[in-house]
Amino acid sequence: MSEPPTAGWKVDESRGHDHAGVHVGFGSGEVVARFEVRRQRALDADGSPVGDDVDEPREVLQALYRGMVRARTLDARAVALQRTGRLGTYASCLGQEAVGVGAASAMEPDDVLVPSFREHAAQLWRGVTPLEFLLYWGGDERGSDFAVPRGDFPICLPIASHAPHAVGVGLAMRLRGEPRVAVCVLGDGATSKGDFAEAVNAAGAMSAHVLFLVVDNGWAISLPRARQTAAGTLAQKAIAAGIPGVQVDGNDVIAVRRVVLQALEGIRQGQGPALVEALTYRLADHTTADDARRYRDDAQVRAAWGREPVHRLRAFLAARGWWSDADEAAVLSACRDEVDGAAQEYLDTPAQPPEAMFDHLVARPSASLTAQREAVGGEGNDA
Amino acid sequence: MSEPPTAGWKVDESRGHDHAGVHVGFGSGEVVARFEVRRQRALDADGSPVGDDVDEPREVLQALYRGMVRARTLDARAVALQRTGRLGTYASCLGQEAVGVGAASAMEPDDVLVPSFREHAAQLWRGVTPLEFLLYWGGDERGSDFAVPRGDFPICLPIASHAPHAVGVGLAMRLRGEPRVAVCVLGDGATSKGDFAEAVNAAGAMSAHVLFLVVDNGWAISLPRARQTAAGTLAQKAIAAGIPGVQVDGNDVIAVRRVVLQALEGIRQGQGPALVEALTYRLADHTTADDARRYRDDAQVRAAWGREPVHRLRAFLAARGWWSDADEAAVLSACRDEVDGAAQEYLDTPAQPPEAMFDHLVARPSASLTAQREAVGGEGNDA
Amino acid sequence: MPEFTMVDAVGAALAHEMARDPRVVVLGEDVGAVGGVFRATDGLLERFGPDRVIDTPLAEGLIAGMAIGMAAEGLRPVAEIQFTGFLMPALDQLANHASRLRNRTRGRLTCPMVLRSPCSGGIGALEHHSESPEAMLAHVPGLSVVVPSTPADAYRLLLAAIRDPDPVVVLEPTVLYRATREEFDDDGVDAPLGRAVLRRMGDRLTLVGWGSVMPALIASADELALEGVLADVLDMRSVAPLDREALLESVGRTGRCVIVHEAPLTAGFGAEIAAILADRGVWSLLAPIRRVCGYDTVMPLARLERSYIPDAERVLHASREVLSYS
Amino acid sequence: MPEFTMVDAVGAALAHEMARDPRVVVLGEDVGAVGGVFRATDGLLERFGPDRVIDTPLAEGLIAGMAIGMAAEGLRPVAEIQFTGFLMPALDQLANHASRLRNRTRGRLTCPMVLRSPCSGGIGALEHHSESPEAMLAHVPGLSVVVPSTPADAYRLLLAAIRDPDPVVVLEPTVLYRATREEFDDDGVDAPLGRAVLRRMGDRLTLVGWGSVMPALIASADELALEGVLADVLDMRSVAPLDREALLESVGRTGRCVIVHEAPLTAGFGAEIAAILADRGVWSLLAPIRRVCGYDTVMPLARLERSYIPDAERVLHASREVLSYS
Ligand SMILES: Cc1ncc(C[n+]2csc(CCOP(=O)(O)OP(=O)(O)O)c2C)c(N)n1
Ligand SMILES: Cc1ncc(C[n+]2csc(CCOP(=O)(O)OP(=O)(O)O)c2C)c(N)n1
Ligand SMILES: [Mg+2]
Ligand SMILES: [Mg+2]
Repeated sequence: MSEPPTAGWKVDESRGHDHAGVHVGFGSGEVVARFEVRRQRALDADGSPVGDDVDEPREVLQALYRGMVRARTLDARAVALQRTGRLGTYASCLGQEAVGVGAASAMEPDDVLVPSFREHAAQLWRGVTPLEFLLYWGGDERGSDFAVPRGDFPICLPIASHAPHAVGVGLAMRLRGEPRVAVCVLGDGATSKGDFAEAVNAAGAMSAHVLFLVVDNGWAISLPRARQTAAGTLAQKAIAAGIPGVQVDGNDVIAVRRVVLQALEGIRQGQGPALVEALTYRLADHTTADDARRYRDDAQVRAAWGREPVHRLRAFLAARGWWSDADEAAVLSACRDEVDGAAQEYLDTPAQPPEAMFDHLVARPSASLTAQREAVGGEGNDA
Repeated sequence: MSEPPTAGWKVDESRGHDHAGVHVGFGSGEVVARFEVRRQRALDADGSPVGDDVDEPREVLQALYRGMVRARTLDARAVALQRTGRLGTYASCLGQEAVGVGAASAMEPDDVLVPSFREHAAQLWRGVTPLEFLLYWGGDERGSDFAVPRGDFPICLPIASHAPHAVGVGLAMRLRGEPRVAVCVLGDGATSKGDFAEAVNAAGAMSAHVLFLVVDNGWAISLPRARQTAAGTLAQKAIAAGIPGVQVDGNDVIAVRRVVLQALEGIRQGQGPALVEALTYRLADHTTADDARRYRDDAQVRAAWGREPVHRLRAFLAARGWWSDADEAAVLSACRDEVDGAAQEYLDTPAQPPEAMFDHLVARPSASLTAQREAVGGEGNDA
Repeated sequence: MPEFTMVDAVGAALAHEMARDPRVVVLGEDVGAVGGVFRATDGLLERFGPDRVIDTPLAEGLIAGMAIGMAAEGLRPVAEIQFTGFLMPALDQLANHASRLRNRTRGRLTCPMVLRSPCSGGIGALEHHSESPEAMLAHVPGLSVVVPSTPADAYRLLLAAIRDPDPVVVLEPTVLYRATREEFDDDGVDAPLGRAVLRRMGDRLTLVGWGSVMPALIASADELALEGVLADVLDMRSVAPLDREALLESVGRTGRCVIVHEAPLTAGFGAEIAAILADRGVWSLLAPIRRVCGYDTVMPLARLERSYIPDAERVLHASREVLSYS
Repeated sequence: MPEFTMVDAVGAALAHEMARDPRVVVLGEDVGAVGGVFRATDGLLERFGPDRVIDTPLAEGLIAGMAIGMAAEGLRPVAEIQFTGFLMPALDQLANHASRLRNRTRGRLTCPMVLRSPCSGGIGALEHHSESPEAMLAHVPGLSVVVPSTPADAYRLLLAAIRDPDPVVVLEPTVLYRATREEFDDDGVDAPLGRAVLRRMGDRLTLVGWGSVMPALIASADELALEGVLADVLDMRSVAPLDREALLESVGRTGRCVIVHEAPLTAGFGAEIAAILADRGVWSLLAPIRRVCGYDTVMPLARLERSYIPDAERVLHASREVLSYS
């Protein structure tokens, strides 16, 4: 990501800091507050450890790897189904698997995921089945009736409008004294929307149990991150709300998991909400309805492939001697089998009957609604 | 105002800064951005200069003083008119005169003021007449048809919803290459609203010619500033948008004028938008419909009277020998005369005829609208 | 029996239900220490504490959205929007989430929340403090919209709203908050949503309305009665769900209908009433259906407000017109 | 003569007016390099540059609010909301500011802005991509609301909207964007707002609609014609202002009316049409007024979408019902 822009800011380099100048606003006067934004990582793009030692157990790391491969496999199948007319418009998570898997692996089952629409990797890890996933993207409401993360929120399409929900969930948790957390995932584009700012601020003011996980994948459809905001980092959005914010390399599943674990720990202990910005890249088109070549250079995409998360973790595992070609083949074929089965089941699942559109609107339908239900089920009479 | 809260933040005091710890978020990792918020002032609460010398000319300072007294005189009259049933619900600006006068005195006539609802002092300085002012608060739309600041926006009651207008105005200025600026004034409560964050962010991303002037008067009706947000300053809201922000003592008209002049200068030169937080205090009830004793201590109000802006500047002027008791008497009686005249004219102004409610809805009324206009003007027929 | 103004009745219903059901929480701007700008939540903070009476930051979209999250998580939030003029930023949450959460998840998550908001004009307030947005809300599938016109209804319908398993918006006419007192027991008995009530029984004309205009309708009926014309006065009380049966029954008897509301005429909820009559009730009509509504312009500021709001004079004028058909 | 799809026509109108009037600017999400998600603004960035084709950050309330500021400051902004499902956050700006600025300042400041948004269903899109909010918008005094159903109308009405001195919302049915091609000259001639057009002329029935359902209405009329029943097909084109005269004239001739729209039935704009007929047109009615609309539930996801949207079958069913009265 680019460095913070300096237009309008007076940047004070005189203090000899190593990494970044101090943005001092303008005017003179005493300093009343100082802030730093840090970026955390564990592996470099080639999978070599940076900084702290990697001491996560082998099983954990292998599970993270499998989670990413599983998400990528299902994702590719969804794209293929769409391309062949058997799925609706679909938003691929290609390249962003580490954010979802890293975050979800740090959550407890009774935490609540409040996702946007590209958090497939996190949803799958939490227990949403590939069948539910395909049903949803295939245009069937039953896909959001998750059998397992019963308390998780469904996909939210209106950008950032789920952020206030997470505050409500996280406030309920705080009011009842529960050490649970709502994890709200949103994109870089979402940070421009008022709901996001309202939610982050209110979570801070009311000490709601919420972690805001901002997935900066460089693009909001065709708008590059740098034109979404003049802010140099999205982690600094937290400063406006008076809550802690940190950046993490979002293609580094170990770093994501660590930082989310740490954030959740603080929130559970009542330290108030936090914000994590995960830096990643949308390797795919925005959705299957998009053609990203209209607005971005292939060179940028190629460079991003060099930083993608799956290869990176595999390189690390292999270097440790924790991953063989046989392991890889086994994981790939297990994922393929699971996805094949789910795809077939999806294709075999008949649509709900038309009346189903009335079945869950309200618990106590009015007479008029019941009449409409009968009409749609019958000969097309109108109410 | 209180210091930034530290819950959730790791505050690093180890670097030996003088004034404020560094809020470092959480986690480890390299520092990618650093920010400082400064607070500017010129006079202390007793009117003694602090820091830089006060070199504003005598006439300027006297004019600022007269502007504040004029606003306070009209304000008191408006409250009195309301109490005697001759004006609607009214929001007093008592104690906040320095923000309005300081900021307005720094603006050019062809800048555009985009006010909230308590910026009487600024509006009056810009040329809104006391009669227009009373008409508006008396429930007459003609009060917003300002004869003089023709391009200024009318009062905006839905909190923060005018901030996007200011961005549009300021973007138009930038697109046309004009060295003009839109000055958007809002309260501390307004900073919690999404429109504010959207506007500040977009102004930064699009380099609109906007100054956001946040009037932190300690309260949003009954909600104290500290519960509106966990942010220690409101100036740091600018950091989320990547634009410069600064605090100023909002009871110090000289400091306000200076900081706004400086900010406007930068914006005119194309450096992008900026945000100024002016720290002041709402000495009055929220509106005439409010009873602030229900939620705040008298002691706090009494203490705030010790910092109020009019006394402060008068003390400074008197100490310089630039203000005599005769000057004071002259100003008071001139203001009283002007306000007496305006109040009488207001009371003598008949309401618009009922049909007037249709006269400015659209330039080209539909037949149905015209029929409704005739009905309301006639015998009460319905369209 | 105790006497209540409408605003007292709202407070009493909240207190009753908070005492009965620990899941009920009240949230909004200034609902705590100051007891709401109209004092509807007065005393609740002292009685139930800051974990159940929650002052929020200033953000209506957030308030509605938070309530959704709280409701889905098992609480029973009762959110206040300070004035209906500030409801628009909450509409996205109501229309795109609150009313859809059950449907979207096939019943897995639900949204038993209430959103209260003082509505309508007549108190000479500032701009945006006098709006009547019931038609917009009623157009949102899955949302119930209640507009009480008496203290007892405010009490009993609010209780029903809180107990309803789905989202309900309650619009409370500020002009009626302290207009009258009514005796009833604070007994926690609710009144079912979606049932109209006949305030006057007649035979030659049906006057239909809800909320702020009800006193004008009753005054009109009483005036007509002096002239020997008896009118039904039907207080719909809830526009969604709508009591179509009561409407069709009444106009079926009287053959004439004047619909009254304060919101602008065009695409106001009165149109829906007329449309139902023009379909199911058309054969009973003896006269055109007239609507007496706010005009299709911005409600003027205080000085001209009275010229905008439908009053008995306008209702009587329209009534006499429709009565002239026989 | 060149041929245009509706989406081409929108682009052509924008290009024409931008070339003619330097005050016109286009703004919204992804309107620039990618040319809008439906390509309505394709090529404008190359031709007019980034100062007149402005990609905004992701914030609909901001987009509408910015347009107000730009309009008041003398520009002629044409803002795009990417899908009507994301319009709600902009409604506050439309209802509380855009439509009121002229009135509030007694004409000192005005708001000549256009807000375009792709609307309605039928393309199997995701949730929130298929909404039809015209009734809510039409309820806002001071706002014009246009819903074209043909390429030429999309072109000429958009030109009129841009040239209108007050705010206009243009809802563009996505299902019609590429449904047909129409020949017309890119001559910059606008069509006045508030005028309906008769697509078919008949005598026994009036089918009234706008936007996405027009093909179903025309198909129904053609089907009925085969059976010897000639129906008026009235395309309102703009719901605000509404062409009451054309409506009353048609139903005055035919005596029967079926109103069709895709938005939910209750408090949909069809109610306003029925209400006008139940007042001014009541004596010409030979049959109940039927509405064929979206049901009062959430539009289902893609798999059941077709069961929700009114189609010719449902229109014919209702038509035959009203024709059974004589
Ligand atoms: C409120 C709203 N406006 C517009 C859209 C259309 N839209 C869908 S995704 C998107 C971009 C989102 O960008 P970002 O938040 O960065 O998420 P990403 O797509 O990169 O995952 C837009 C504009 C929407 N879904 N919701
Ligand atoms: C959107 C909106 N919500 C609520 C209100 C009611 N209200 C009027 S002023 C106010 C508090 C504003 O606080 P602040 O922004 O600090 O301004 P101040 O009153 O202190 O000048 C509230 C809640 C409103 N006018 N607009
Ligand atoms: Mg993105
Ligand atoms: Mg304040």
